[in-house]
Amino acid sequence: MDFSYGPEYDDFRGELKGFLAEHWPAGGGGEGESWEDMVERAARFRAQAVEQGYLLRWVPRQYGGSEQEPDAVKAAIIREEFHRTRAPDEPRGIGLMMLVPTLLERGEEWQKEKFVPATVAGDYKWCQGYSEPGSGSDLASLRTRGELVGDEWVINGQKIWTTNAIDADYMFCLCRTEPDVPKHAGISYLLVPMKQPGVEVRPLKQMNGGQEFNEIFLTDARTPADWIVGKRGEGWLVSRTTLKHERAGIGNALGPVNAFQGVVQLAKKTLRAGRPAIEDPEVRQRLAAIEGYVRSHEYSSHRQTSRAFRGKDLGRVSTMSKLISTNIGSEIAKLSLDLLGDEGMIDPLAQGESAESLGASRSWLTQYMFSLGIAIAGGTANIQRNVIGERGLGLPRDYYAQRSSGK
Amino acid sequence: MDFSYGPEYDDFRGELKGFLAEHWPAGGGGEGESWEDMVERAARFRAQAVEQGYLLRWVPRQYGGSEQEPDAVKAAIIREEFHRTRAPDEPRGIGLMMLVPTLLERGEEWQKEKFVPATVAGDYKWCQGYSEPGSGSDLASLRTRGELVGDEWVINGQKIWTTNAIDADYMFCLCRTEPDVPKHAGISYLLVPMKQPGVEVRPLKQMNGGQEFNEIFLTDARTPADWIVGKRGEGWLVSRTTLKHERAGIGNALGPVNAFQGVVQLAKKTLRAGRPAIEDPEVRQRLAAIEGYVRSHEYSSHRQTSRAFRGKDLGRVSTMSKLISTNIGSEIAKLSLDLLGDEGMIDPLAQGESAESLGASRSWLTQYMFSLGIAIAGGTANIQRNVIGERGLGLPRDYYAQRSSGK
Amino acid sequence: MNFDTSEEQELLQETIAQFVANECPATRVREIFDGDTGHDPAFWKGLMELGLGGLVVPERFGGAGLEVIDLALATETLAYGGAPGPFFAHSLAALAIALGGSDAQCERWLPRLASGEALASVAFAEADGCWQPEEWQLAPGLKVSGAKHFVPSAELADLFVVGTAGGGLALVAAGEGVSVEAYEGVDRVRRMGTLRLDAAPAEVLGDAALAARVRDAACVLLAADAFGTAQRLLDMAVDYAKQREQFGVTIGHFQALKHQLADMAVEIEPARGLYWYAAHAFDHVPEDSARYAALAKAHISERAMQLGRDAVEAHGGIGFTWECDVQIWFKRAMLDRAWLGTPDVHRARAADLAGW
Amino acid sequence: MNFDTSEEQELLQETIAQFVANECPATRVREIFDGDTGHDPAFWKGLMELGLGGLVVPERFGGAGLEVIDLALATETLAYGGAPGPFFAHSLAALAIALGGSDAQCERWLPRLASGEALASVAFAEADGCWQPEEWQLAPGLKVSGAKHFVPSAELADLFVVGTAGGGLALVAAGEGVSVEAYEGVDRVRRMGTLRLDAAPAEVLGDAALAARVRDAACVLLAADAFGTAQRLLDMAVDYAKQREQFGVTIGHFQALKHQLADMAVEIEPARGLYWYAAHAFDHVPEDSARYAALAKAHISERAMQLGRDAVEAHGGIGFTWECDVQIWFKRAMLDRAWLGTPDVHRARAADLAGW
Repeated sequence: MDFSYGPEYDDFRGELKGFLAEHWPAGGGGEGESWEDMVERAARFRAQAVEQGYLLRWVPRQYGGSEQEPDAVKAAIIREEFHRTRAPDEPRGIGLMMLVPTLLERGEEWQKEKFVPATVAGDYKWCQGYSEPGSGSDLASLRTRGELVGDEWVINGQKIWTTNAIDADYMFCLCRTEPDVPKHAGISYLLVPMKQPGVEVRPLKQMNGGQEFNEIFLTDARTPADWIVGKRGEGWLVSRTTLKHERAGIGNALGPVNAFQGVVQLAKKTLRAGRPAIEDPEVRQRLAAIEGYVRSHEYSSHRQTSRAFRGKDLGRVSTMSKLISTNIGSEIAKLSLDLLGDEGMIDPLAQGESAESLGASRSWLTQYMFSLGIAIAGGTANIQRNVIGERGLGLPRDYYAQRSSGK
Repeated sequence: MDFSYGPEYDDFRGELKGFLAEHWPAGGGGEGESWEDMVERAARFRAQAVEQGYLLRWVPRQYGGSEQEPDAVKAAIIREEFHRTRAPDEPRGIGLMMLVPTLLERGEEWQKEKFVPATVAGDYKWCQGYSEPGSGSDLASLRTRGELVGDEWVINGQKIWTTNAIDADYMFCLCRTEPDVPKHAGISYLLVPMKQPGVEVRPLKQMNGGQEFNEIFLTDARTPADWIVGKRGEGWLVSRTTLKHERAGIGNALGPVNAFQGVVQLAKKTLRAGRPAIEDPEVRQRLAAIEGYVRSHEYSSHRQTSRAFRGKDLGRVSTMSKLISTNIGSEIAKLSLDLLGDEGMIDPLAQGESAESLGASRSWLTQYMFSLGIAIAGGTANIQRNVIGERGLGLPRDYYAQRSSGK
Repeated sequence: MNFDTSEEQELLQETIAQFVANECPATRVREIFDGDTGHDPAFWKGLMELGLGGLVVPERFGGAGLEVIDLALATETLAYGGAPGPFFAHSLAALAIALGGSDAQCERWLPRLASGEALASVAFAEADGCWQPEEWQLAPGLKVSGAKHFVPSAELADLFVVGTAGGGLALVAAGEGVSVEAYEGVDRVRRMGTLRLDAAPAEVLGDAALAARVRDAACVLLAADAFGTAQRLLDMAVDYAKQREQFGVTIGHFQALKHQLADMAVEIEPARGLYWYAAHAFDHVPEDSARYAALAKAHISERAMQLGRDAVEAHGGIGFTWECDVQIWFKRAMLDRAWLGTPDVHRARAADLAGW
Repeated sequence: MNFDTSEEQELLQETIAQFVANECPATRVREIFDGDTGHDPAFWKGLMELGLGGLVVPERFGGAGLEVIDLALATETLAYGGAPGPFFAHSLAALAIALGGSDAQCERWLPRLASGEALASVAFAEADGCWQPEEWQLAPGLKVSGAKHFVPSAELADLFVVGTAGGGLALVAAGEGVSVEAYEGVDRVRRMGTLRLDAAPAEVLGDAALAARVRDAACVLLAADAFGTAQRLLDMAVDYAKQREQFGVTIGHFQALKHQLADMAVEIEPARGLYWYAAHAFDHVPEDSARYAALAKAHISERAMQLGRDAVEAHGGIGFTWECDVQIWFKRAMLDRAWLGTPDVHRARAADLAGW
């Protein structure tokens, strides 16, 4: 076991450090730099980083990437150094993470040329239209209809839980195009322009006051007949194409580790009976109990990364990352609420003098509620448990899910 | 709300106190009383208590009971005063609790005459033969066969989880007598003499070393043709006859309350870093958290008793008593293991000098493991959750259970 | 033994439930929640007309002369309905005066509080979570100065029962030397504010034992509120499981969810007995009064908060939206849990009071 | 970065697993469990022939010269197999000598421990749960007297590494002034006893830092043992769910049980990384060594114990019987949890070591 990267990668790291020192010096720009200047500078930096093979390593050059051999160690070094210097990483949008891999694997050549370079450059913004009201994990019950009328698909229905829909230029979505074919088999994967009269986006306010999600109402929305990825009725299959590059499918424990460090700070800052809460034996026990889970997840993730790099089987733990993170987030959130005490009664979005004193607590309160959203966002915990039980432990499939999917 | 019983019952309590003072003075016998003498004296006392209408109030006089009007308040007063003076209560055997009510409701007259008086007097001891290996909560899969050969049932099969089988004179059991009728409909309720060559009892040792349970092997065991309660094929129905008297179906929180008092004592007695564990803030938090559940259960049970007395609906909480007790027992057990510390490594059944020092801890360790047995004994927790979900909350029945029972 | 509600008490709960169902159904609760004041004057007027302003006010001062158990039962029912406004603080202030006020104080305030003509609140919390009478620092006197936080309905109140150093209470009327800075609480149907006193005229209320007694009553009422809140959260989750379909059946068919709902029910159902006994002990069993109040507040507010999390999860994505009513009761649970101190504070108190 | 086992390490684990499967399958474990000694001399001899007596003994003293990570991996595999006997204590004693012994001590003992010719154990616990070096009271010297409890395989050992006041260690050979009173532990495959020393000849072992270091190693090994134990408990529960039928299907079809098994897996699976890193830190990251050892011992032994309870429940009634093998690993988890102090002790230590 070894947490160093070995001499062969020292040069790589040295080159990367040199590149960053030159192109992203001292955390970025000078004082008083405008937002626009910063955005432009980041874009310039990204283009250079792609040119050098540090970003978009998994995207072919012809579509705007740097087309490098997959190398999990290089990927880890890049992540570390970019994180350390706060250099702009690959854009995190769903277009890059989900649509681009799908197009690269299953798209027509003209589709790749039209959509991939503009997406990786950040010029095309995407949202995802899978979920519908009344069909969460059950894609077989999808109701949004796409009908081929002349040389256009005419789409009617409703999507929900869409992030960034307001800014998006396009949506990749699943529609039922073959009404006579049952269940999964009647679904197609369509690309739909968002800026058209038939598409209405309505923000979904969350219980913590945030508005990350949207509903999308599709009323005779239109898209060209050939803006379909894969064949008619193959949409379900196409939608399951996932990112197969050096960073993919590997447990990442950064979130829980950071959240844990945060709650330790909160416990240091919070007073109980005049003394820091972190001196309270019960708080110490709870923190150490949570840290057991956090460090387990952290080093289990390192192990998975190492094994993925060497092409070794990740084992059943690979099905568990989401639920592990959710569980940790939930425990941290509950402890934070205990630490917040009175501040847990103030609306995190509230204004006013008393609200001012909230300071850092404000974000913890938002976080407390958001931890519930996280539990739900990655498929509810129960869906995760089905996956773990069935794929991880080899237990039989659910009766109803099996019946519904016709498999 | 009122924890007194009102003037109308003061006389009753006064009479009862007088009766106990006379017939069960000062906790019973004198020093050096032999076991046999004590048993005989208890039997005499019980007969007098029945005569006076204090015990077996729900059993007709002709069958050895005192045949009183149901009165939950009187029942509570009797329970309190008997408990206070440690007077012998009704025998706790499964024969009295389960067979007698069944015979009273569904037995032939000759069956009542033959079995009820001897059972309530403690002369006939019973065990129950419902569970089988491979059919826990699923009675439809019962495999023990009863075949009518001449004027006898010939029984072959195996029963499990039978308590007190070694001492029992008779067993009431479920056998499949109608092999061509599916599921529940082919089962009959038979009474079987235990002292015969075809019945072999084998103790089942538990993980805590106890041997409360037995397996029963039935190999051409025989019982008269008319030792059947209800008609052929009605056994499942007959087995569901339950005690319908003043003490029945009411939450009783005595067990958890006593266990909680015990763990408080353990925390007082146990030293941590030289000081009583109960001074440790974390232990205090855990105790108070458990007490929240214990007192909830205690007063919820008082409420149910009160409502049952007045014939009022008990509500969904009435489906929950077992799981509530199990949960509390489990939390108490876990805390006790933390308090035991090193003593949690010594076999509770061990002999020897070091084992001597265990003292009270010994029973806690047994209890720690036994808390698991309790969880299982009343039907596993998952069966309880089905009952709560379905009967308590009105949620749909389980697919597999429904299919199997044919309902 | 009859540890059960009387017919009168059941009638009280039914009457309130019916009134809330008619005058403040979930749609109306939602309007108040999304509005700016957390208060519905017409609904409040209706509650006062029902006599809920004076449940524990002696009859000779225009009240119903009932006990804390009755007030707690009313509180549960109102919480289940999501009732907005100052009921909790108003009732607690009235109770404080009824328990400890001089004849003059009672005569002056109780009839007006019972009728709803005046509205009262309680001002306990000082900075850094100092909620308990033993922790108060605000100096008593004929003129009082200082700040009290998390005062319910502070903007609306005509009268404040204010905690003072040494565990005393004082009556301070709105007006001279009194200002309020309201803020948005997480529970948008029960707004709070900071009460700032600057040489405000004050009268001493009751003797040295009163404040602790009022604190115990507050624990009981918060427990009752949390119980009603938790019941509503449970019922919402169960109802949703019976309606929402997935894979061609209602999701209540899925054993995992069914068992989670069963576990939720097991967590909260028996707690009814705990808050009942805590209220009963307040009224009739002095030696158990403080201890069971602390236990009930800690246990039930903790359960309600967890039930809120569980109910959100049981609703899936929709449970996390502002539009879904679950959040209204979820946030009610947050207030019940934090007001007067978090559960660990009251567990520690219960342990002390048990003599451990 | 390669945070993964090497080919050699995988081979080590495979070899041990194969050996246990052949020489000590569950049926044999059961015989030892039901027997009187908790020891299988032939199996032990086999382990020694495999070289497991000297994994961490330097090569010049006849060992394999490996690290604590290797010892921990071996420990996990042996625990999964339910291996009976003195492996844990013997290895820990050998490690103590290898880390801190003088040349003479090493030469005298390590070759014999590596070969299995001699058997060693560790004697730490004093009365009232005093496990940690800082708590020991037994006076050091050339003759030592006092009692040590919960000494593994005390009856079998030729040599004891004994903790002394001030956090020191001493070597005490069986013989003069040494007596053992064995008792039946809850884990019947790893018996323990009280070691009574009455002016027993002793040699000081190592410097003042050694005892704490050996304690940290013990934490890591107990964590590894608990991890292997928990894995076995999980696998037994999963296998049972795939075999046992109810209502015409295997019970693994029931979503509630499936989810419970999934939750059990989520509780334990990632902990492999924690014990690995604790072992790695012991070998290579001094600043993390004590802290991660404490964290791993606390976290994993707690998880294993809970997994034991869950596995019993997942088996239904049969899981509670003596005949069912679940109890063997359940009780193994009980020992891993209590030996060297319960999880709360090590959580408190981990908090202190974190500098909180």
